[in-house]
Amino acid sequence: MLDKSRLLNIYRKMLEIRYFEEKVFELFGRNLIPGTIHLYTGQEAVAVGVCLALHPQDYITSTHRGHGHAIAKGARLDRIMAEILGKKTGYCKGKGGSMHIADFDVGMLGATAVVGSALPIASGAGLSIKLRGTSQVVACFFGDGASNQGTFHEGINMAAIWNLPVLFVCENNFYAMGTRQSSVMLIENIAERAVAYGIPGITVDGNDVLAVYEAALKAAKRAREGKGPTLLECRTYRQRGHSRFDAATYRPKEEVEAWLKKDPLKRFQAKIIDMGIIKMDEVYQIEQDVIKILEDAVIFAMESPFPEPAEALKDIYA
Amino acid sequence: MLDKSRLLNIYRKMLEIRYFEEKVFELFGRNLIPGTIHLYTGQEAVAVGVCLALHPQDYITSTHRGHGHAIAKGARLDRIMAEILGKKTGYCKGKGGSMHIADFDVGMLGATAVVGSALPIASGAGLSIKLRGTSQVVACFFGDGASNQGTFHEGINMAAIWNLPVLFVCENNFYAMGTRQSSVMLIENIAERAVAYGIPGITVDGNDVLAVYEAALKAAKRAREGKGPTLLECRTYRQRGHSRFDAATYRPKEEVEAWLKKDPLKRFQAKIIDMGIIKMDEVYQIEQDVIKILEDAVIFAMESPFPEPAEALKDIYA
Amino acid sequence: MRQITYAEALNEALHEEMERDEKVFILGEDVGRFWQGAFKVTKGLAEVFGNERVRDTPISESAIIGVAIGAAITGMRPVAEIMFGDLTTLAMDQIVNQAAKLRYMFGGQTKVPMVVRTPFGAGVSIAAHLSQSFEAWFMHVPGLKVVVPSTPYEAKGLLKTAIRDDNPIMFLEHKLLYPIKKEVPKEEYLIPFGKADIKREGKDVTIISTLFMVHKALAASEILANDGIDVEVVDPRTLLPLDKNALINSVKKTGRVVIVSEDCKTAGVGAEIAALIAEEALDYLDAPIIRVSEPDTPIPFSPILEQFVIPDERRISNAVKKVVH
Amino acid sequence: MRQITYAEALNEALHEEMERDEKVFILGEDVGRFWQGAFKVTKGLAEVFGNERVRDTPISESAIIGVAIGAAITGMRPVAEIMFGDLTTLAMDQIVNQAAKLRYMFGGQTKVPMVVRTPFGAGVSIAAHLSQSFEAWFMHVPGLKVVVPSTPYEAKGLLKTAIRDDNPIMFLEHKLLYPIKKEVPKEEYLIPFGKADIKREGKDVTIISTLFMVHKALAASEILANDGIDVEVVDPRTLLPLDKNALINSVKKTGRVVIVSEDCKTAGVGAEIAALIAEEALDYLDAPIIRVSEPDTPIPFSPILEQFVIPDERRISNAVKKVVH
Ligand SMILES: Cc1ncc(C[n+]2csc(CCOP(=O)(O)OP(=O)(O)O)c2C)c(N)n1
Ligand SMILES: Cc1ncc(C[n+]2csc(CCOP(=O)(O)OP(=O)(O)O)c2C)c(N)n1
Ligand SMILES: [Mg+2]
Ligand SMILES: [Mg+2]
Repeated sequence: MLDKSRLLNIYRKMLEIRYFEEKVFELFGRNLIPGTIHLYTGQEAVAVGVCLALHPQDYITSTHRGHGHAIAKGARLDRIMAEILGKKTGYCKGKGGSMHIADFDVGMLGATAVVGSALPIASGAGLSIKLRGTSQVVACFFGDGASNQGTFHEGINMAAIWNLPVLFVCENNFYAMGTRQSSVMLIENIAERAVAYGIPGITVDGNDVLAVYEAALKAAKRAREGKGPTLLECRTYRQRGHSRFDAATYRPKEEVEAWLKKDPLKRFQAKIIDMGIIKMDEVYQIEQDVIKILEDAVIFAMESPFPEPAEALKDIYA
Repeated sequence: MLDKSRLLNIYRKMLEIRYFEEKVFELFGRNLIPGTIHLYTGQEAVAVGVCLALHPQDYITSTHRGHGHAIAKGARLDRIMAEILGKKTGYCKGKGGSMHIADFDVGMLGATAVVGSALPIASGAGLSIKLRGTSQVVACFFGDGASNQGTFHEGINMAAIWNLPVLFVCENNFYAMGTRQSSVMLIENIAERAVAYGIPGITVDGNDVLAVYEAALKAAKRAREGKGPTLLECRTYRQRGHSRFDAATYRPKEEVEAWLKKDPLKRFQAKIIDMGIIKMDEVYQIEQDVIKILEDAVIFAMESPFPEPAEALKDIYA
Repeated sequence: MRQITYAEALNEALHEEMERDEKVFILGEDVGRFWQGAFKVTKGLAEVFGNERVRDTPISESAIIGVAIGAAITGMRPVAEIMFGDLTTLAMDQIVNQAAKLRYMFGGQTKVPMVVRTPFGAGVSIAAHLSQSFEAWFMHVPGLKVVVPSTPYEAKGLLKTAIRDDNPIMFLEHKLLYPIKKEVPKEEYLIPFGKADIKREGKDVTIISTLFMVHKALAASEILANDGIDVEVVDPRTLLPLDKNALINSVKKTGRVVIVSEDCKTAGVGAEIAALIAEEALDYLDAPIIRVSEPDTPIPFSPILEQFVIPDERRISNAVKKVVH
Repeated sequence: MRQITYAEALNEALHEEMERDEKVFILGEDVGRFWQGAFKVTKGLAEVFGNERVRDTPISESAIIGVAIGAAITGMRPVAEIMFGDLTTLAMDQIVNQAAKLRYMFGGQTKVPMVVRTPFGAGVSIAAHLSQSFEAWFMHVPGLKVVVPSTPYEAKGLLKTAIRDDNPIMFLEHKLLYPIKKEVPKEEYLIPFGKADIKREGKDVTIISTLFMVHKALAASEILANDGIDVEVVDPRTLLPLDKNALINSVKKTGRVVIVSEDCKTAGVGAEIAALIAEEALDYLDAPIIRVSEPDTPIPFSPILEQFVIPDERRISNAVKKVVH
């Protein structure tokens, strides 16, 4: 069992993501965010559970729905927010935006907007670990939709045959935009696809942060021992639309309600309170802390300058 | 059980392919064939077994190792040979060559030199059948090497979710050029990959033409009934190198010898003789017939003119 | 005349052609009844023609194109949608090696009547992966035709022509054009391929431009008119086939040319058009040929950066002034 | 000086760089000990450096490039081989959207030091799927560098530079060059990117050409010399960066230019170079710029057809005569 401080840390991280996303939602509504946004609300247990099983020097790769991954791996809220606002102080100097958050200092190798494109890249980071002989692992996040891309097949197979230390973390939130998982694959559990590569495939409740953590820890241990990759399917749900413009009317109301009852944050909060690990005033204290750093992050981002236009011509070549 | 005339037809087709390929080998050695060649020698039972289960109006797609597929589907030896020699009378007027034989009149939708690229195209032909409401099926041939391509994953999945009438026929000859199957996938039977798409996956002895036929017939029946695709793995062996330039020294001698003992043509000949279906003089008669049409095909091809150079500028647009 | 948007014009073309020919069908990610296309171009079509003819696909760009090819060579007329033009990179083998070449490789035995619709272009702050323009790549692929409609009128007329054409068509739209509302006749019409349209007549300088840049070129021309410079704006409407005569005739008339395209400058659309003029109309040129385009950078996210790289009226005007003086 | 083939020169470059820097490794289909590369460029390397550093891959072009990228951004220096240039179409997202753009999108946080080696070109009768040349596509992608070595000397010197460069490099070879044997020093040397080489000095006409076409241009020049036409042959050696000054200086000197490239004419390498000259050196031109290239067709199989489409000495000479007279 995890000790109290780690449990509180889990709670804090999930809350950071939740509040961060709600703030992004609000700022977008106020026309302060250019482009579009894909919120992680409801899926917090996946990023937090997986990243808790990782070491600081481990890597992750991320997706268009990536704010939560970055936060869970330890990236700073203020610089993520600044990036989302297109500011000079953002992680990518305003060149990447919401879909391309990266923080190489914390092993966050960046988010891609091309669905499924990170799988072979994660395998490559795994190969690099093997060749350099370190004990790192890579966690590669992707969606149910991504698992129908050719890169899923090619990327996982290559990691499998070379026993690379990669956790392929499929966040099955049952939809790719308006497309239901069940309409684009005949199998129920995406983890079954692991059979095709001769690697373990595990399906867990992606709204149970401890279940995710334990499965990820096992997979990471396996990976560090040189036994190769695991396909870890975390079944979860995005509580909002696909992007800011989507009201998600294609989802049955009962389905949405059923999943809202399984909210990962509330569940975990209830659990640690029930277990007597944390008291309500501590919950309140964490909440205040998170609200505070988030406020600071927003102020930092809002007050940061936009980049100089000519910045557009830099960073093309090393 | 198949009747005598069909059994003799199987024998004849396999022999046609075998002798055709040996003739191509010889002509190549005499510098009469431009480019390169990939011979089907040793794999005859796959094409013949599968195509026997098809109707004339059914489709097939083919590969760089495609002469056998074309012959089995009913294309003319003379026009295939003319194409391989780069002649005007070839199926593609000399524009395609050995790797791009096609005969749309017999449902042979053409061969591709891009490994794995035909899988989605075959699914598309299957979709067309479904939309047009005919009772055709498509057989898509590809190799063990091709099964690691992203198009394998995407193409089969799409056929699966739409219940398309496609037989995905994997000719597992255990090598992709010099690369052993076991070094590029952890699973033993490629048919296991069917699990990922929720469709049947069947592994058969690809050097046993009747076993192939029966499996293909079952899959075709399923497809015609609207029950969707099957992944049919036929385990076989190419008796020659990958291409004309390859001595295939990367294959252990014992392995080659063991497979030569399982030669599909000899096995089938022995079987029908043992069963009393055919007598040696009939075998001899068929052989003479095949030699004769092959001789005619070679004469046709050799005597045919090369295309006019300006033919290169035609057929770009319809 | 009634006005409809570019997206609505495309939708009408799809609707009419699906009604006319039951071989026409649509496939792509989220084109069906739940989403109706990322830019709503397929709105209402699934309701009318059913899920069989308006097919939602998995996220499998390569198979979307491959399936379209297989259907096309066996008697159907698919219209495939790739949600963003940048994602055609996932299907290049199918587009370039298969769709464009099957007819040729097989000696004319087959034809590949299919349309690939996809939007290019920057301007909505969705960064480097979803904002590119690389029309020039497809111009470099014999066997394809490349269509670039700049207005609702062209969108409808060219899409109908594309669907009836027996070849693989890259039908390239632009994200910022979808909401643009302009006149479109109710009566059926087709626009032939390979016929440029003179969007503005003028005698001093020729601007050649396509897609969203046509509108910027026209806006720049108005400003320049105040300075007494009379600009002719020519919109090729299809890049392959390209209406060489129309371009060259305009250059012969004006003697000066500026090419405006939204792609990266090097080896872009402007390169081909400039080379064509340098080869066939050099003697008529009174000034160097200037290309106005994006600089050679990926598209950045932050609007201030993005607007810096997209060609605008000011850069177009400056280029025109440069060739005039 | 000793002579070695182009394939051997590449092999030496790989050997030396792998010895120098243990971060350098090779991956690709059949590059290992059993096959040693489809064109034998990786011969003997697996024996020396082991299977870990010379890795046979599955047939998964997209993952080959993706894996190289992942390794490159985490400290390694991969050299990926794609067996035929045509097959880069299977990996375009990884090359164009990922390798070329990651550094930019992430605001300079990472670099992507990797080389993609692949052969283009026709002439060995393996038809439309395995004979193309589309260097121009990669020129259109900022973030990439595009290297086109024409001789064993260039092959070695440029590959070594490529491996030491911190950016993604498209290192484009040509099938017919592999067996060509020429002088290559034994001593270590590097060739900088962006420096054209004048392969033949002349004063009447400039031919700009790359890869295998350099040899045809030189052969044509010898024939033209007999007719009293003194040709200058300039080989840019890298298409991105492109040594604009060298090209323009040569044009300024001769006033006439023919561009010879093996790709399809429309929107090819010749287009960019012609456009560049029309933009920056128009006043020095005494004749139209002629592009000699393949016509806009796929590559046909039969040698008689194939030789008809590939530019040859006769077509090059005719073009030169046309710009001279
Ligand atoms: C290759 C590709 N195809 C299509 C898109 C457009 N698109 C963006 S997100 C998305 C859905 C992705 O679904 P999933 O992988 O399940 O992730 P989720 O959005 O559910 O987190 C699509 C189709 C894209 N960005 N990339
Ligand atoms: C996409 C692609 N990658 C690589 C090649 C080069 N190549 C031609 S055949 C071949 C091996 C194919 O192996 P397999 O699919 O098992 O078919 P087989 O040759 O054994 O019949 C390779 C790698 C190619 N033509 N296409
Ligand atoms: Mg999803
Ligand atoms: Mg094989």
